[in-house]
Amino acid sequence: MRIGVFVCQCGTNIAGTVDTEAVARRAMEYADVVYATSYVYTCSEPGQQEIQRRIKEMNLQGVVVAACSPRMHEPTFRRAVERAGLNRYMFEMANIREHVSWISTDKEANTRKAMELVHMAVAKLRFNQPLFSSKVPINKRVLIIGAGVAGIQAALDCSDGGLDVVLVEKNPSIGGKMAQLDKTFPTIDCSSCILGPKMVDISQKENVTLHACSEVESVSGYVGNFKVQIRKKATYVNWNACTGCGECVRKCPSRKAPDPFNEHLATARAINIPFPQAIPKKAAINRDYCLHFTKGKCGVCKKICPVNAIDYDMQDELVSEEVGAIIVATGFDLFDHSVYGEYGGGRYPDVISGLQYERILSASGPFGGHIRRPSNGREPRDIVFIACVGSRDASVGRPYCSGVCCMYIAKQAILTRDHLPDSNCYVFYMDIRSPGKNYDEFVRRAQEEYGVQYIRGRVGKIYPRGDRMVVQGADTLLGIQVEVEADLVVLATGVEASAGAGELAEKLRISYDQYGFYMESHPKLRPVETNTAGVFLAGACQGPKDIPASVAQGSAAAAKVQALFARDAIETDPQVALVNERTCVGCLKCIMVCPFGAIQSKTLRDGSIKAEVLASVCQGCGLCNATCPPKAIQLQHATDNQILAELNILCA
Amino acid sequence: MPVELKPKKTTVAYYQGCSLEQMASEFDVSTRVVCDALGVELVEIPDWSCCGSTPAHSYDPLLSAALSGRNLAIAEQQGFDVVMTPCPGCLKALKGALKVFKDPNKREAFLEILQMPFQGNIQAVSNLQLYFETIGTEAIRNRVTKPLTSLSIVPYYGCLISRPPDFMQFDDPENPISMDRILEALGASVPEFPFKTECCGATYGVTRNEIVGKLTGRILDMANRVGAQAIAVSCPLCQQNLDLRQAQVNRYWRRDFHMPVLYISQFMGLAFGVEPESLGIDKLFVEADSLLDILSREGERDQSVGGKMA
Amino acid sequence: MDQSAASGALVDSIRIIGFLCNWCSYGGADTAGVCRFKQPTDLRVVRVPCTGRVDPLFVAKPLIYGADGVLVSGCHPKDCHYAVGNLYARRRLEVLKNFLSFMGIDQRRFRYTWVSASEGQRWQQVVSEFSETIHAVGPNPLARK
Amino acid sequence: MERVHTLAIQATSDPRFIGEVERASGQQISHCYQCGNCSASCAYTYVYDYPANQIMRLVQLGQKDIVLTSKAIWLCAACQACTTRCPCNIDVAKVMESLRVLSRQEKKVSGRDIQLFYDEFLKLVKRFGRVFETGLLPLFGMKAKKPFTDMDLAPRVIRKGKLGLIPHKVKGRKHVEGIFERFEAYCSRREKDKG
Ligand SMILES: Cc1cc2nc3c(=O)[nH]c(=O)nc-3n(C[C@H](O)[C@H](O)[C@H](O)COP(=O)(O)OP(=O)(O)OC[C@H]3O[C@@H](n4cnc5c(N)ncnc54)[C@H](O)[C@@H]3O)c2cc1C
Ligand SMILES: Cc1cc2nc3c(=O)[nH]c(=O)nc-3n(C[C@H](O)[C@H](O)[C@H](O)COP(=O)(O)OP(=O)(O)OC[C@H]3O[C@@H](n4cnc5c(N)ncnc54)[C@H](O)[C@@H]3O)c2cc1C
Ligand code: SF4
Ligand code: SF4
Ligand code: SF4
Ligand code: SF4
Ligand code: SF4
Ligand code: SF4
Ligand code: SF4
Ligand code: SF4
Repeated sequence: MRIGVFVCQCGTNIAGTVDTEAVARRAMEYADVVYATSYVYTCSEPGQQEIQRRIKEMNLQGVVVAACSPRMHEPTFRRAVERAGLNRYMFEMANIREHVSWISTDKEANTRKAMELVHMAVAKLRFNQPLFSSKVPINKRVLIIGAGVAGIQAALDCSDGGLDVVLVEKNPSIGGKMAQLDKTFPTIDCSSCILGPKMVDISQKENVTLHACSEVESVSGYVGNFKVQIRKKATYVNWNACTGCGECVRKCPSRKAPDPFNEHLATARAINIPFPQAIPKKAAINRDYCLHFTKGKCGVCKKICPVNAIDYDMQDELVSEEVGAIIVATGFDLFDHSVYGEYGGGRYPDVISGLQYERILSASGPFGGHIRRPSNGREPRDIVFIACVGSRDASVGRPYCSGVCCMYIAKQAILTRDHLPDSNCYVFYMDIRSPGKNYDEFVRRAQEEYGVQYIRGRVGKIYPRGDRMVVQGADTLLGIQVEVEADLVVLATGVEASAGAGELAEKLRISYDQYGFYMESHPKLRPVETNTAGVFLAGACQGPKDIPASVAQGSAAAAKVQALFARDAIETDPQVALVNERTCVGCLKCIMVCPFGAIQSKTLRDGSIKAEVLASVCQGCGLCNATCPPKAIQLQHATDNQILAELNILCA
Repeated sequence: MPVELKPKKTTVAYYQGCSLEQMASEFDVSTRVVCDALGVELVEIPDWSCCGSTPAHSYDPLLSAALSGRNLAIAEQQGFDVVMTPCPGCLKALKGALKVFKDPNKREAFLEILQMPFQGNIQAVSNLQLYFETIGTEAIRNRVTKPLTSLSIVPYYGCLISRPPDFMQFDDPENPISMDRILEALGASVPEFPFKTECCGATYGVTRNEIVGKLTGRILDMANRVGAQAIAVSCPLCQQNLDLRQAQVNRYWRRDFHMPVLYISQFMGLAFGVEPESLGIDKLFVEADSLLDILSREGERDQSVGGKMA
Repeated sequence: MDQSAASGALVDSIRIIGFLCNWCSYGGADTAGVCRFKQPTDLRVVRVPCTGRVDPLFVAKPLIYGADGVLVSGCHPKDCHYAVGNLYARRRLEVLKNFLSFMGIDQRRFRYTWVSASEGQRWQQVVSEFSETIHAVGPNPLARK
Repeated sequence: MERVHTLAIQATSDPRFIGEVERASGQQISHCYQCGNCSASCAYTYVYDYPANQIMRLVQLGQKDIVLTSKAIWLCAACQACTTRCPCNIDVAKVMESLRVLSRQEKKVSGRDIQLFYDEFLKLVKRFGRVFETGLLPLFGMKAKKPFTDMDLAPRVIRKGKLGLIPHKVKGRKHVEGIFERFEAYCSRREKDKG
């Protein structure tokens, strides 16, 4: 084999701490290497052309680029060598940047290490074989999990592009957190006025199938061809019949059911429609509170329903959907502030979360949009907001910034001063994080035009004195302790991963970080992709985010799906397992370990049993390879010979 | 009334500490009475010495550890695996000594200074921890003969009993509830008290008593506001600041507090039917006569009701 | 090109092999690099699709032929791109670990761990600790140089 | 101590000080992000010359002199409120304690009366094995030139029979004294090793 080696300087990123010239010189000594050079920016246009030129000129049969991480540029260079007529798998990369030049400044040690890594790559390349992918058709339907504003945006964009959309939402209505908000920063638009039409659109699109009160049960398959099981939870109301007239709700005698939509500031009936603009607008029974289920009596709703939609015998239903791509948009949950004992640990009714205050402000909320204290229904005069509750706090395991709360408390303070001009608003903060367009101006307005008092310092304790709350904090700018007597305290409770995010990730085989937020493929360059082909992310499930960013990601994810579906078929990855029938002894141990069911047994004409890999199902993990006793099954491009060749260099 | 013994007797080493020997003698007396009533045998650590308190600690935690180490080592020699002390200051010192002993970087110096055999197989607990975790509120409730039904009492825990949480490993650092539950078991009503753990001024009684005046005043004021008739404490220093210095507080704030401050063990004793004198109630500076009156009136009413029933 | 700085007298002769899965730990090592977290230079990384691909032979052979340490690092349990690959790997490599002493190899020369793609800092810590351990254990006496 | 007007940072900063405090307290001072929760929670902020968060900040800036001569570190009552609430998991009370120890080692103590009280206290422990409050109070009062401290209380205390007139002498007081002596010997050895 004639091998060419290109050692990248990456400007000074590599050359600064690795003698790339020396690495190239040494490479000439390795078996089969006929050309080696060092180049300033190999991935640049001229750099790629240089590789192509040398392939032709030197008649190269394989290429090694020693540069950055293959996770970054392997696809770039594979395409480059392909353009010069080589098979794209006759290429190897040695990572001498992330794993060498950036982690140590010891130039000699780095150079030696880079040489060995190049040597390993060359050794492996000598065993490489051309591989060819096959094509499988794409199922051009998309599944979107979670119907908050991000999921809704993605669904509408996909639907507009002509794709069939399956939208799965675990709550009875779509809309997510945005449906619970009153107004939205930084323009103070009414949240339901801007979200409402989009929600209605969803219900009217013919190519959108909405499964509300549903969750994903299992996922199998791979990009282009996923099979998904969806559990539709029993609502005890036949939604095909229910018209959402609300008759049942008005007559239901069980009035103490929890009302999560109002963040538990009010109660709901056992049969309920979460809010007037709900989509779908259908009733559902909470069986823990329904007298029919708990006491075996009542039945009022069934008697009263004009369309006979009530069905007490309803069971959960499993439906299967086949799709080619998945967008995950499961959003976030609010930090539970009851861990803050010093703030009352959830015991004080007038110490509330940010989302509870949104409900209080909202005209559809528990007090009809009048600001009142939950304890006694009186109008508050002094309102204190506390930033960073459950954020930027290592002691409660939430060291990150939630990103939206600085803005939403500014918004809530402005709205408070609007509703109650005689009220006083105080904000305890550590830093103000308002980096969006017109965001800082918004926070300044709260202070300059609306007279909101910003106090720089954290709050140590909140306690009742009489029927008011005393907020004891610090003003670190003055270096003193301060006290504010308040009628209402709003905690800017932070953003955390939504409940069950981890389990869903495991079903989808995508990664999540230690806090449960889903991992994007690259923090800058692939922000809506995951490491699993065909699965995309949108909105706050990936990390705290406001509405503009969630919507942008919803659209971005939709665009990614459209790009994927623009082709009729996708090329399969040929890095799959392959059985050598001559050495396979038919023990079928490989079938037992394959996590994807990609291996089956077949009987040859002579009656012997052999394993056979279904290339389109194999994901290339190599478990079978490590398991097979006679090593008959080999993972292409990571065969035993190839890996041992790399190791041999290091044992020499 | 004859004291009933629990069938299984618990025996623990008892470290009373200097305060309980003098200024807080009623805490000592009442603790002994109550433990006896609950079937706990307290064995005073023979020839115990001072733990060094805050002064030793601020000098060097190692000195503090060695001073407390002596008491732990004696208790261990006597075969105890638990030492109970009612004084949170002493408890902090004892636990500090165990922590130093368990720190491989400090153990050698500790043992060198201590010069006594010590294995570290002993645990230090507060009286509250003993009542709440070992004995349990159920057993306490069962022992009550004169419930404090008509009394509204707030528990004041002070700053040390549950803090810092990973060091003390007992109750909640912000809203401890052990004393609340014990008082409830005694029949008292226990209003929500937001200043359970606010610092009372601690050792500054002597050096800066105006600080104590201010801080203790806040606590008394809050107790007053939530309608308490008395405060229950479990720390000799807290008791001293709230009780002995109440007159100073009144001068500082120009107020007229008259709030009896009793040790939890005194309340327990009263509810168990022990005579007030045997609990050192007469040693309080802010007299508790009003409380005793209420209780005895209550007792009479109970009896008359009981009489009718019989 | 031999004398390296005071970082450790044996730096030159120590060689550690790391098998990193493509999805988690290789990404974690990249993250550490991108964040410029300083690390010892003894490690040579072999990229594998999954730790489940790691044949015990890949660990044993280098240790017999003179590598000073082998580190296998994959996704956290339940976070495996291939669902369960890392669990197979752990089971297999646990068995191997117990065999090493029979082969006359110090068990400390082999380590199996989990690092996710976001955990650059953890990767730095893992590499530094393992290198330190190997330096403490010393060069592999089986080395045939 | 007078508040400084302009802090010439390089001239006054002692970078080793941060390390000293971190070693003595086992806490990472750089983790403090100046939220102010310690000062918000501390009952003594109003008497401190530098509130707790500023003490932390001064340590971050290596301002050894200001910190070790501050009154704040001696007014801290070790009540743990700061430690319990610090979002960065810093044991602030432990830092304050370490600063007191360092302040004493460096002979920079500002809270003279508090130190005096502590010294008298320890002297009694060393001599008798236990403290003897009847002796302690007047002794302290005289030495601190505040003879009337708490004099209003004394008659009431005596009336209640709460102060013994004879110190209790622990039998093993020689051993207690030995602890003090061995501790002092250990300290001077540690001092020498350092120097
Ligand atoms: C108090 C408060 C005020 C705010 N104010 C503003 C503001 O004024 N302006 C602004 O720009 N931003 C604001 N935000 C931020 C805004 O709420 C978010 O940016 C936005 O809601 C994120 O949208 P999302 O679709 O990603 O997530 P979500 O709104 O959380 O929607 C996620 C959806 O997925 C569903 N779901 C979750 N898990 C599953 C599952 N396993 N299966 C199926 N469905 C699932 C949920 O039920 C939900 O419907 C505020 C946030 C808060 C907390
Ligand atoms: C000092 C500095 C450091 C930064 N560091 C980071 C960092 O570490 N991480 C990070 O995430 N971000 C960083 N940023 C921000 C980052 O640079 C921007 O987010 C990013 O460059 C924006 O990309 P863009 O394509 O929108 O704009 P640009 O990079 O500005 O590209 C716009 C292009 O359009 C061309 N153009 C302009 N007008 C016309 C016209 N009329 N016709 C044709 N072409 C036109 C311009 O020539 C230019 O090539 C940094 C910014 C600065 C200033
Ligand atoms: S190939 Fe990688 S290392 Fe080389 S210039 Fe491009 S980014 Fe830098
Ligand atoms: S279930 Fe019947 S009564 Fe209830 S909303 Fe639906 S249609 Fe109306
Ligand atoms: S049967 Fe249940 S849901 Fe229907 S009206 Fe009665 S209580 Fe309400
Ligand atoms: S956005 Fe503001 S309030 Fe929210 S966590 Fe960040 S800094 Fe704190
Ligand atoms: S494990 Fe190997 S030998 Fe056994 S059936 Fe599979 S391929 Fe054939
Ligand atoms: S590599 Fe082997 S075990 Fe892995 S998916 Fe393919 S056939 Fe199955
Ligand atoms: S509470 Fe902690 S982080 Fe906040 S200022 Fe004090 S020491 Fe610093
Ligand atoms: S420990 Fe000291 S600094 Fe901390 S809150 Fe208590 S008195 Fe203040």
